[in-house]
Amino acid sequence: MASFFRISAIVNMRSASAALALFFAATIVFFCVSAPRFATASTVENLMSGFSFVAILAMGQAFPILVRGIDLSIGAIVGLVGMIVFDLSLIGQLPGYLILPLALLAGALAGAVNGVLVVHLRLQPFIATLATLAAYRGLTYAISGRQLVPGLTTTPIRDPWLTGIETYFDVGGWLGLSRLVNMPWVPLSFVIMLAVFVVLQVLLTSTRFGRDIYATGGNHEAARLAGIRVNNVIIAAYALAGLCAAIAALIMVARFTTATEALGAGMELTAIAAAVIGGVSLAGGVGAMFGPALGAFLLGAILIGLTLQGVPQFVQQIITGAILLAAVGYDRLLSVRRQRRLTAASTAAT
Amino acid sequence: MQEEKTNDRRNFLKTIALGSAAVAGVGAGMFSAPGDRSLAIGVPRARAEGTRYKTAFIQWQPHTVPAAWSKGIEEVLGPQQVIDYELLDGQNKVEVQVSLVETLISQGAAVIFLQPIDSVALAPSIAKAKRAGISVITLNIDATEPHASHVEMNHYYGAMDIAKAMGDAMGGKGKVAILNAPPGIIIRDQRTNGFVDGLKKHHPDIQVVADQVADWDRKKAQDVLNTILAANPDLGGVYGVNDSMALGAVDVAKEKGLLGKIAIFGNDGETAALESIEAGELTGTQYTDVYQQGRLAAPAATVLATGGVEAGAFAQQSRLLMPYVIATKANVGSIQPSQRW
Amino acid sequence: MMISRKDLSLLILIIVVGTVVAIINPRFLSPINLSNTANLIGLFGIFAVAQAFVIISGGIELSVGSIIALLGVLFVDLVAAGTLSPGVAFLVVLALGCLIGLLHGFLVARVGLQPFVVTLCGLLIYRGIARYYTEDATAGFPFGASFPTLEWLVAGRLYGVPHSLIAFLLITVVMGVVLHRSVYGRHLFAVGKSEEAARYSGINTTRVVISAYVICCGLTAIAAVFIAMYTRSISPSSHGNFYELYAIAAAVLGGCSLRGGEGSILGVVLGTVLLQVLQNLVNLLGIPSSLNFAVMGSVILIGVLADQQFSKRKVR
Amino acid sequence: MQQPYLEVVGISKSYPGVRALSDVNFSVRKGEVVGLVGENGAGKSTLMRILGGVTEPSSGKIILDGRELTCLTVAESMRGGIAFVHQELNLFENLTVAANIFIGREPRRGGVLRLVDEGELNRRATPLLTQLGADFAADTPVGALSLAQMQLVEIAKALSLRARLIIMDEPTSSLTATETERLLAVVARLRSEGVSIILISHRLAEIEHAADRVVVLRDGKCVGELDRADIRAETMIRLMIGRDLKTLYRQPARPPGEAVLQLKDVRTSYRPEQPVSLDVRRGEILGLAGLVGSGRTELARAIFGLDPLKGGEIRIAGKAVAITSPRAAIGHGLYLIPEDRKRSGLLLDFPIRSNVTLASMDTHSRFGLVDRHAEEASAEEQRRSLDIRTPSVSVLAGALSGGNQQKVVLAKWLSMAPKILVFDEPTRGVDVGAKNEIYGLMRALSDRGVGILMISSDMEEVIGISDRVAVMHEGRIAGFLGREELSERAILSLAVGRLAA
Repeated sequence: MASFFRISAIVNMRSASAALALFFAATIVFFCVSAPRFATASTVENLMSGFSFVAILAMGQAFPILVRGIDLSIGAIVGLVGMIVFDLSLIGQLPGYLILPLALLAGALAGAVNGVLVVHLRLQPFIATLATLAAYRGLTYAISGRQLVPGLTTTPIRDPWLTGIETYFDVGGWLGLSRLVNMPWVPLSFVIMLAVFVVLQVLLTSTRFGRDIYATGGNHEAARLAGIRVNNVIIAAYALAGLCAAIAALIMVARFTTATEALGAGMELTAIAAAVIGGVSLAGGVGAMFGPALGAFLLGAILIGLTLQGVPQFVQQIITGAILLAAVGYDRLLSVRRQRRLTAASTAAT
Repeated sequence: MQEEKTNDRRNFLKTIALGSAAVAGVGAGMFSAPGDRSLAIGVPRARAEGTRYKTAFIQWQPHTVPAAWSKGIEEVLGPQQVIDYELLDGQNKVEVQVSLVETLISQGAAVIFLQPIDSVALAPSIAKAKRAGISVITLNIDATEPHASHVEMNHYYGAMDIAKAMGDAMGGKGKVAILNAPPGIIIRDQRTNGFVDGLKKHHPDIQVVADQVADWDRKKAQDVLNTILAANPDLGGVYGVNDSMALGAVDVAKEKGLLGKIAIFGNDGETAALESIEAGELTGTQYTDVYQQGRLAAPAATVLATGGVEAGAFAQQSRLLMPYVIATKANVGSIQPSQRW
Repeated sequence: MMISRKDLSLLILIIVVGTVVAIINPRFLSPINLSNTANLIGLFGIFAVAQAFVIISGGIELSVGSIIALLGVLFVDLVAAGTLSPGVAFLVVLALGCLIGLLHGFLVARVGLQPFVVTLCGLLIYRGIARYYTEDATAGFPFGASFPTLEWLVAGRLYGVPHSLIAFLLITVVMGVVLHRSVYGRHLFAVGKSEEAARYSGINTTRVVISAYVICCGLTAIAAVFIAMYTRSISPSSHGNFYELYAIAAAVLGGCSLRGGEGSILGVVLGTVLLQVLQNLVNLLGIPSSLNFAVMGSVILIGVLADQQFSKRKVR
Repeated sequence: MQQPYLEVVGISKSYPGVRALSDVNFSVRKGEVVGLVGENGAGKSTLMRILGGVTEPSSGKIILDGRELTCLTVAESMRGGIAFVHQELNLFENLTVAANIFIGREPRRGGVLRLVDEGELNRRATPLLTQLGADFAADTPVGALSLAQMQLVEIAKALSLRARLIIMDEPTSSLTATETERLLAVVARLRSEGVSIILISHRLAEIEHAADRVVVLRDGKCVGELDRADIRAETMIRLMIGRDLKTLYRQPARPPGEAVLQLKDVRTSYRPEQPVSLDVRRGEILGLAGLVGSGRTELARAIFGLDPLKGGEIRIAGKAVAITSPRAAIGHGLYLIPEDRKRSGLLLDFPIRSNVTLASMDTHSRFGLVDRHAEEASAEEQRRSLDIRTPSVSVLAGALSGGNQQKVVLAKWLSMAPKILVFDEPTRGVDVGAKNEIYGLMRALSDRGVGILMISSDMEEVIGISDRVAVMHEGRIAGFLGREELSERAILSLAVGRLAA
């Protein structure tokens, strides 16, 4: 847990992400107190292994939202990439180290198609990605190896390159801490999530491309006037979302040792909820990687906490909806207060 | 401007203070349960007096059949004060079922009942549960990873008998349609292959003209059957891979006045199906006493949880095929109300 | 209701797809199949028209599916348990629907939250409440308990024409007048097209937007009752899933632009008919029903692209 | 005299029907501050757009730092060291000050990673800010700055381009006195460092203070250049107004009646500390003149109920009324013809007849249903009376010319019974022919007893139409001018904040 707060210390804490970290901590404390056996090493382990890929998806979803768009199709891209990996591995018999790059490429390509639809065909992001949601999910069923080759329905993927993603490291043991306290084992998927977080956070906050993303989202017209190739930035944003969906798909396929036709169904809504709770404003141009990642783990903590408390999960649906509404309300409050402060400041100045 | 800066810093400090409290809380929890890890060494857990055993059933999604199993299990486990039982919802998503299995492992559950959404996807989680010394009992849908025991309805042979009964009702000839489960589930293949092999064996000249997915859902079955009927109005028989889909077929037949002309068979034998048979609408179904299935699965759990017998001790995964009855108008009366779920 | 060029092209598309289906399987035109498709058109049409009102106001309503689950479960439970007579239960459910619409409208128009997020929360919360209400059990009519009048009224047939279609046609006429003939309709189009110009012309934009959501959720409540009676047993966790996507697809095909201010009731009706005919095509061609998702997606894409080319030509 | 850094020779530019610039000669030497003054529509912004490479001149040539060019592209203008500080700032509120200054030209590090060197960025931005005396750090988000601070960021951005010529368009319009002084100090400092500046401003006092030379434009022609010695407000005003004002004025049919609209110490949310009081009498056209940013549109918005009133009282026909929304204002017979026709006056995708009846639905409907015939009849009647040139009233408003669109906005209100009409820049972007027709309509309306308040920045229009003129300066009424004392000089001197001459 300490690692979360070390990372957040580096990122300059704006009031939105501070409030989220505060809320996350409060939720953890609440469940530690009320849910039996929540405060155990294995809960942390479950949170890491069960929700790292959700965090990656939420971080990916942030990019289209940052450029004033939305991507409803990342759940379907997860399913599609999962099925591609299944087919390449069990039907194509390709070695794992070849499949990994191909899978990432497929995800990025599927994302880029969304970008092209939005930019060149000038479709509204909601409609474009709604159409590709349906199309990619249909494609997943169409190319499903389990239906094409009936024998495969019960054969798991064994390629070490693919299943290797599901390994755990006894970090506690290495650091010699496990003698003092019962440390959780850290899954590789969590490490991948951290790596994706660092790369995307750096990409977003300290590279030219990141600056262009914020500029395009913040003031589309001014960005074009400042010579930024706005169309390419938008396509890249959707491609990044597709890439993150591919990474998430690889983690899930390793976790289940197979790919199902309905893999990732409904995850786009969770990713959007996590991103918005994480302070990514739907108006574009505001938000970073720390918020969506923490938002995903917040939703995970709630699901696990409720289950340990014996509360039926559909209560989790209600709570997620309520938190999302609160986060948006808070975001609105912030912008209204800033507006009032701005006008007050300018009149006071004259 | 200055006011803005301090506001950020105050927020930041508050977060650190609360955050450390949370870490402390989690840390304390870790201290309190070092004993947890000793299981891996294989020594059976010392049963201190008064400890309770946690068991849970992860269904694929709320539905009449899993609800009935749960009732059966509860009937057996309930009176034993020592065991806590809980019904969990897999939300029809493999990632949710996997996450729930891991949560139960961290809860130190003794036995997990599982109706896997996908036989392969849940295998790694079952392996993990076994490593944690937890026995897994699967219901109706087996998993590729060997585990404590599997209690299932007799899908294959049951389906063969359905085919035979349906063929008899249709006079040995005509066209038949199958309302099937979504792909990727073992019992879809068992129940479909059983039915098709049954037709080949008993009624070779009955022809299967349609096999459409209706996602276990009554409304979906209504839509799918409507279009199949449009293509083959002279349909003689409909086989619903579960009762919900069969009852959907009954709705359509009733609406189109074809009740007498089409033989409709379901599978599972839930109360609504039995009543429909009594009302002369549904021709028949493979009835399994699902309460009984729950009741049979439960004692295995108790033994595994309290009796100190390790799941690993079993040489080979035990399988229990439930007895079944092809219930038709003739013998449906023999199923007692207490057996109806 | 003059037919705009856009609706005309939609009608032609329906006829073309219809003939293709009829050629592949002549019995597509058989009375049984037509009346069944008509029934589905009736059910889906009601909440597609509902969705159109919100889209024309410039917003979007994602919680249609969850409202159908919640109000469906409530209606069935109230009637089955006999606590309320069907008529009163219907009014209660209708009032609840309007209340939900009022809440959404207030959050969007007064508080200024984005419709996408408000209704996304609705989607999560209402389905959660529906499942909480029935503790996840399937709400259904006890077998044999019959409500002849209710069943006849809702699921019966008048000279072979399903009552749901008749109700839908009635609603279409009324809503067509409200949208295209009434003062409120004119104001709704104005607010959808340019909220500022409407406000400068003295239109109470907040009230117009709020009433769009009230109408939408009220009509959805009516649809919920029809669908509940049609399926007779509702499992809250899956009942009504993705219905909002059907509604949006039908509205977009019918010429409604998500930027607001455009669309016609006739267009939405034709959009719904096209979707159901395509559904038929998918089932008849033996395309696994899981693939009709892909067909719907590509249809939305083609519909929107055609609309763009169409409007581009108009501008030049 | 060393060779001028920029020289413009014989530049002219004509748009269909309008000759914006004709044969302008103009030069700027290194380290020289040139003031550019002229009335609205005198061609200042067209000249600047040519220098910025945004539009091409119809004829003439530009000599930039010795290189002769017939026209400039945006890139050439930037490379040539010309930088702009526009009046409407286009900055990125979600980025920091430093990020805004170096957008598109971020210093790099981290080799192939192409990381933005945040430290270097701030290090380069800070001296620019200190040079301008900015009181905020380089890493503050622009969203948290005031309007004046944002303007300093725009200037810093120009400096970062190592601009040798900075063109400032109305830089002080929304600055306080202290901020204006600091800006002028910056201009002086830049001048001493050899940077040439073109300063466009209505505030002649600032031009007097800062400019080495002044060029006066009128009707697209260069009517005079003043050297340092004889730069004085009077001479500038005299040159600016030497136009032959067509006497358009038409006497009102009857002397103005009782006050129809009375504002008593009204305070707008834009300038809550400035009370405004004025009366509009029945049958009178009261012109409301003033510089850009003097608060006239904000006053109109407050009267029409678009912004909450921060104080004071509005009385219509003698009775105090509470106007909390446009609907309330319309209820009392007070209608606004807005400044931005396309965005807030009309629905471009609606046919003319729907626009005409948009605000008067209750009189054009029966039992809540739109009465298509009544709508058509009203639209036809307005089409005839206002002579809107359109084949039919079903044509979409978007397809009409500027003048006809304005007439449709007018028709929207005239199909109801106006007591008071507030016009905001009634003839902006309207061809000369339609202008006169609109003036005729306004006169006819006032003769029918309607009180008209007309906000206008077009001097010819204010003098040519108004029976009485109120001049606003920095949010308050600087003075009233009756028909007799009405002159461009009088209006201008009030507008620039000096007591009536």
